[in-house]
Amino acid sequence: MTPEYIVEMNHISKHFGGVKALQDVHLNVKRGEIHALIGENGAGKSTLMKILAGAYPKDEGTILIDGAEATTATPRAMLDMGVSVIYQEFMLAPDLTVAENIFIDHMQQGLFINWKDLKRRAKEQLQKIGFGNIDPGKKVGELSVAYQQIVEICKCLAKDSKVLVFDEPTAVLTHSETEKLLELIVKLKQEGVTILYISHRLEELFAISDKITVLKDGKYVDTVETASITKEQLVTMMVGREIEQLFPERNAEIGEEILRVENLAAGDLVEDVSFSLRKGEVLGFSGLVGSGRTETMRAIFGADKKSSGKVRYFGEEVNFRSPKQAIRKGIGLLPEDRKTQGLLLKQPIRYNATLVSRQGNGFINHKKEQQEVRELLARIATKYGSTEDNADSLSGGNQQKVALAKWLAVDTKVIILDEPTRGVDVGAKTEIYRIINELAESGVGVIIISSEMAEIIGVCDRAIVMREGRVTGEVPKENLTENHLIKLAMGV
Amino acid sequence: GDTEGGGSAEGGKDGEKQLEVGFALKTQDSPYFVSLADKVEKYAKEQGWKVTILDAGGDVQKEAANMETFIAQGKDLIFLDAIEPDAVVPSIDSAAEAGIPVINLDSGVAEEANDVTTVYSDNRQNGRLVGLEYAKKMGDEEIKAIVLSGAKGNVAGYERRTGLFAGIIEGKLGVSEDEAWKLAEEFESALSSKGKATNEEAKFSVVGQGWGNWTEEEGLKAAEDLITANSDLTTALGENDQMLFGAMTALDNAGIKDVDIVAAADGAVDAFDRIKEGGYFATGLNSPTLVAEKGIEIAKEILVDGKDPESYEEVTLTEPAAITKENVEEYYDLGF
Amino acid sequence: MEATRKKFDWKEFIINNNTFIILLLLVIVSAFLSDTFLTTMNLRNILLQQAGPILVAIGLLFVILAGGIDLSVGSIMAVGATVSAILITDLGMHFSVSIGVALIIGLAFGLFSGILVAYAGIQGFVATLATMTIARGVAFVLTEGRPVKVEAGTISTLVSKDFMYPIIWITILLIIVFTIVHRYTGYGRKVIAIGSNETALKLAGVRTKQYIMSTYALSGALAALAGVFVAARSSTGSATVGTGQELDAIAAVVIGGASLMGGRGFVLNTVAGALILGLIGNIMNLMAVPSYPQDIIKGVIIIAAVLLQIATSKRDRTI
Amino acid sequence: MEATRKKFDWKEFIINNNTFIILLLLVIVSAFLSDTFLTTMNLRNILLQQAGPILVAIGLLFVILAGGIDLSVGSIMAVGATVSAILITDLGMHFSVSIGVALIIGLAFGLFSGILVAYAGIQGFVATLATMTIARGVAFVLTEGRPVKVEAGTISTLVSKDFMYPIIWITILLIIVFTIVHRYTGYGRKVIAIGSNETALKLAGVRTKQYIMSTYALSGALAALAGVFVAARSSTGSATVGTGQELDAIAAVVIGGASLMGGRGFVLNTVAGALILGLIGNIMNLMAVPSYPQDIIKGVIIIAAVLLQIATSKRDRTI
Ligand SMILES: Nc1ncnc2c1ncn2[C@@H]1O[C@H](COP(=O)(O)OP(=O)(O)OP(=O)(O)O)[C@@H](O)[C@H]1O
Ligand SMILES: Nc1ncnc2c1ncn2[C@@H]1O[C@H](COP(=O)(O)OP(=O)(O)OP(=O)(O)O)[C@@H](O)[C@H]1O
Ligand SMILES: [Mg+2]
Ligand SMILES: [Mg+2]
Repeated sequence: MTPEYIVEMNHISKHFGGVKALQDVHLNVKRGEIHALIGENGAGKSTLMKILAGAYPKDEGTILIDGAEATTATPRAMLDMGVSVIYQEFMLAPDLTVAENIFIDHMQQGLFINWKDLKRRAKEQLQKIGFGNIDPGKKVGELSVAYQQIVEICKCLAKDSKVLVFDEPTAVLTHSETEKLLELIVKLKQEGVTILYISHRLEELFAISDKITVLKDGKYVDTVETASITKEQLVTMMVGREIEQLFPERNAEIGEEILRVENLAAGDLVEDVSFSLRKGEVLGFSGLVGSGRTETMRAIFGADKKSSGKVRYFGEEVNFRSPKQAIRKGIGLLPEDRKTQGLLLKQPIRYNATLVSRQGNGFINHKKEQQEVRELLARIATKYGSTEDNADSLSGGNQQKVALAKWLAVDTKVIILDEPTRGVDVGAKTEIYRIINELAESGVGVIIISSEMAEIIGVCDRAIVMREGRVTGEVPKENLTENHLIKLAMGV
Repeated sequence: GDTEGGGSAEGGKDGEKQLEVGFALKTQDSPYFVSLADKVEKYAKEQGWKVTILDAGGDVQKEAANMETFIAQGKDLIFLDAIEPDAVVPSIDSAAEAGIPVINLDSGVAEEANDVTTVYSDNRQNGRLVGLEYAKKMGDEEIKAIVLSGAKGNVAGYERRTGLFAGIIEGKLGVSEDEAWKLAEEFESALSSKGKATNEEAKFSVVGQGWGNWTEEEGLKAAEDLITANSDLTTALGENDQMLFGAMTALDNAGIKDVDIVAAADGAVDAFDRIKEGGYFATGLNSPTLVAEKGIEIAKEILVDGKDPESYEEVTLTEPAAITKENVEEYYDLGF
Repeated sequence: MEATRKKFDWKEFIINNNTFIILLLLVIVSAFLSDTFLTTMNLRNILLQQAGPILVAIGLLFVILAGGIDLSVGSIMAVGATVSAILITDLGMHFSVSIGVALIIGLAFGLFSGILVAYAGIQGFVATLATMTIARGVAFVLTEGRPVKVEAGTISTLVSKDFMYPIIWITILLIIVFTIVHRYTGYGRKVIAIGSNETALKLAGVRTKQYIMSTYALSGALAALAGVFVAARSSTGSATVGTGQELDAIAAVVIGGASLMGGRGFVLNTVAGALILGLIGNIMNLMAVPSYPQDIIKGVIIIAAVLLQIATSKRDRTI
Repeated sequence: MEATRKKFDWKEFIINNNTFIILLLLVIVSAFLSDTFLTTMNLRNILLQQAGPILVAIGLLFVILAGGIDLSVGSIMAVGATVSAILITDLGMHFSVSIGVALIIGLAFGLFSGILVAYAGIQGFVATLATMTIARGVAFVLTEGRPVKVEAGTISTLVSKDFMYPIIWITILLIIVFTIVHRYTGYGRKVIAIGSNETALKLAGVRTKQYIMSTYALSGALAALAGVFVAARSSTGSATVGTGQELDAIAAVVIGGASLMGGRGFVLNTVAGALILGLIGNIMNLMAVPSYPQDIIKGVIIIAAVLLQIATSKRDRTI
């Protein structure tokens, strides 16, 4: 007789030092269902999944897979029991090829690797999920973040698992890729695979999931049928209060032009970009992954070399050769990948928050700095233990807030936010939007790069759409619709 | 007895105080030094003394630390085989200040050091004597040599090769010893700045210098390269025996015959055997046995017989000698 | 201003002070093993012997904090020792001037490595390996391979009893200065930050290359000063000074709990690390451990010290 | 089966083969500088001299690929040399058996480091620094500081002309074997993957600790073999063999284009790196470059080679 649940996690507890990441959590998943897991940043979703995968040892509780208790919970043992996880942080070896990464633990069939065969098998796997255009012989480190995510997914699919866990797989994907992935997940379900799905994008959950389990502050809240609940109810369960408006109102006065970019070209990708930004304006940048938005902004900011074009700042032509010069003039940039570019993960939160404001080499008053950082973080409602804890002890959303905090500590006139809410929960998202509004209201010109169209539509006064390194359109507030943006992004 | 290895100098309860001596040795990475340490230990024990040996591993700082340890422990006398003649002076002086006589073994130290004496086989004279013998053998023939040196910056090595050059030049030109030393130093200086040196009149040239780190294997490697570049050489000069053994292998491998092997100073039994067989021209006598014997003898005079440490000459030389086929039997037992 | 009074947390205390605890243990054990260990003379000797190594380790700590490594310190010590000696002996300079020049030359060698690493993009290990070779060569060329004797009463003033052993005081002063630089200045903060995530710092507008370069320069200058100390102690400038010191210095930094990946390490712990290594040598000497087994024992003690480090700072197992 | 014919991409070619191009340049320059350079005798000497260093560098490459570092190789060479010599001389073993035992002991030392790194969590630099000290001590204790002379016709068979210089053939064979291991076996790829992202492998269920440990063991065994080669060449087992070889080996790996961060490097390029270093020494000896400046020149050439490496593989500037 087959047991009712394929995954049964009971009374799971886990702490990291003083942090109780999970307390007496349950998760019961039926065979063949798509089961979503939801909760604020830091609610413990990833931790729970890592325990399921054997990556973290649990303090307490039991795990049953298909009725059999998992006694030795190592990654190997859990893989053997049929559980595969697509992690939130990519788990790929950048120096190896796509093919090797996909078959990382079973590269060779005989004594030696047959490269041709390996690549062929990888190609097949990629084609199966609709990404036959990825070259299996290319090194993973040379792929875009989105494609890396695809490889990560492919790697887990190649294992023929019974249970597949997706931890925020769409955070780095754009619209069309997300669609493809969701289709694939539904197809997998039809093939009898059980799916555990984590995402902060509620519409995805409603589109595919059968059941939703909600976690809050490391505790189990409830498991509900997706069909029996509304978005609003779900958010309330998650956040513990009602969120009236995801996109708060803004009363910013749009003033004079402060930044004008003319015919900018940079790197291999950015060819001809022109736009302007006004005081108090929130300007969105939409487009597919790899459309060159990040590179455009980096070139303006002085992080990459411009090859041609002009940047005018308050009417004066500027050519920043380093971020330092841009920052001196009052421009800030929040990079898209907080882990590799935004934060000092192994240093205290305090150091991170003062990374920009502390430019001098003089003496530091630690007490005073602690006080300043506490006030700063309170302003943006950051959840943390102590200013002296390392940044990597924070959940994703709070990490993002700390990364943003460093720009709030200085006077900026233009701030560029690259995917500011990637991997951030709804509650924290509204708070970030509130911060953006405050910035705009105080006269800062804000640029937001976002792959979430809802966000562009909800937050921006105007949007620029890019495609293959060029601007394909400029959309005023009144015309901002998904349809319009997609058309411009795809070039149809 | 918890005095094992401790600092206590007390012997038996009523018995006489057991004398303690320390030996600060420069290194223990080659047979000469191993043998010197063994001999000093052996002879001192025969006197009923307690001996402690500390090895600096070729590091000047460590040597100073070793000396300081002995001083702190209040040894009755210190033997010292110094790495550098000048660097060790402050250590010797502080020993003297603490009333501990220092006898230098094997390596000379700067004159101003407040030591008892230095017992050694004179590297310079050993080199010179060997050089003279070799010049005598070669007569008017041209000498085209390579030289295998020990370690860069090593003073004993410098003295040995300069001694060899002096002896060869003196023998070939028939100049005075002083004159020869002057010419030898010029010769050495040219070698170190240009990599080659020639004394036209003496028909003596060194076509390359290699560094063999005092060992056979590195001597082999250095010699291989030098031999390749100069297959018409007549002579392999060296600062010790081991490196020249390596050179002999290299010559063998290259099929080059009739190259004279000339060591400035050393005295390995192995070298003596080869001298007997005729495959090795000469080596200078640098016998750890002689040095240890003489050193212990002086120590006994001071510690037991109460002789005034100030009464000794600056240096007490063991007999320098060029050991060739003619006299090798005579010295054979002094080998190591 | 937090009002809560916490109970004294022993575990936390041990974790934060494990290097010092290891040092203390070693001192206690040494005192038991040898009567001479705790004599004033022996303790003074240890300080005089370790002054140089401590400075070298501190300089290296800054390089390591910023995510680099410096193998050239031993050779730069030789440059410091020979340059200071030659300037006094051959050019008749006052010893204080000669020390200044030696420091500047040490700094220049450090800068050279720093430029190679920060601006030319050579890995620190290789850049400083090259500098190591070059600096040693320079020391040999300068002295023509022969130690340079310095007149008494000049550079030896640095170790003179009459002046209360200046090198000890200089070292203590520098330890205090660099503790403050590390903990209480923006410079120290940035060096640590670079070692944690250089990209993030660049994007925050910091010219990280300058800072990286500066750590090598600092390390070079301190190494040269350590070389001067050696010259002062022996009144001789020799090109063989500091051979192998780079490895001891790195070991000191690591025993002090720093991470070779950068971003983590403390000045006082590094000092303790250097002293631990120094003590190991000292006590084995006092006990007259034969020299060959000394190496073996030293290796074992290094492992033991680092294992104790790890054991007392163990965090939760994560993958 | 792709039908498109690409135009030959020179830039790509240079980028992919820069180490070999540097080696070739050096050969050409050397041939011009010295008449004797291209003689059979000299080339054979170079091969005989470099056989050991090449093997050491290959072993080290695997450690470095997996993200580690091994400073103990020089000392393990000494263990290999002395053990093989002593077993023949004192125990009368057949030389082939003695070599086998030497390899196993070298492997054991490597395993020791490997366990410290992989299981005890000690940083590779420090663990192998300790092993380095211990292994050197063991070599000295074994020989009591005196080189052990081995009877002719035993171990020297390895370099015998009559058997066409076996060590050259052994080395070539091992180069081929390890090229295949690196490129065509799951073992090689996993080692690279570990250096690239260890966590990823762990989560994929790979026992990364075993692999990490194995690289140190491999490095130890190859270092011991290199030590045997040295013993064979001089018919002597000496405890001073291999002093400083670790730094040369690391330099060889880096000149061969590998990253000390792990995950990137090739066997043949490492071999080329070792040969480049060997050639520098050889040509300076042939030309009788004065000894003291030799160090300086060597340092400068290392920098030049690495700069050329970097220049020919430069990607776009990014922060
Ligand atoms: N390795 C770790 N060390 C210390 N604390 C950790 C670690 N991993 C997670 N935590 C903490 O455990 C809690 C749960 O984190 P987890 O990553 O599971 O949250 P999450 O629900 O996945 O959040 P997000 O939506 O931001 O991904 C957080 O407070 C986090 O700071
Ligand atoms: N460091 C890098 N190494 C290799 N390729 C890169 C790198 N950074 C960007 N790229 C490539 O350049 C292209 C443009 O990237 P960019 O980040 O500018 O696009 P984007 O429109 O901002 O997209 P995204 O939504 O991914 O941020 C991508 O296809 C990516 O593959
Ligand atoms: Mg998560
Ligand atoms: Mg982007």
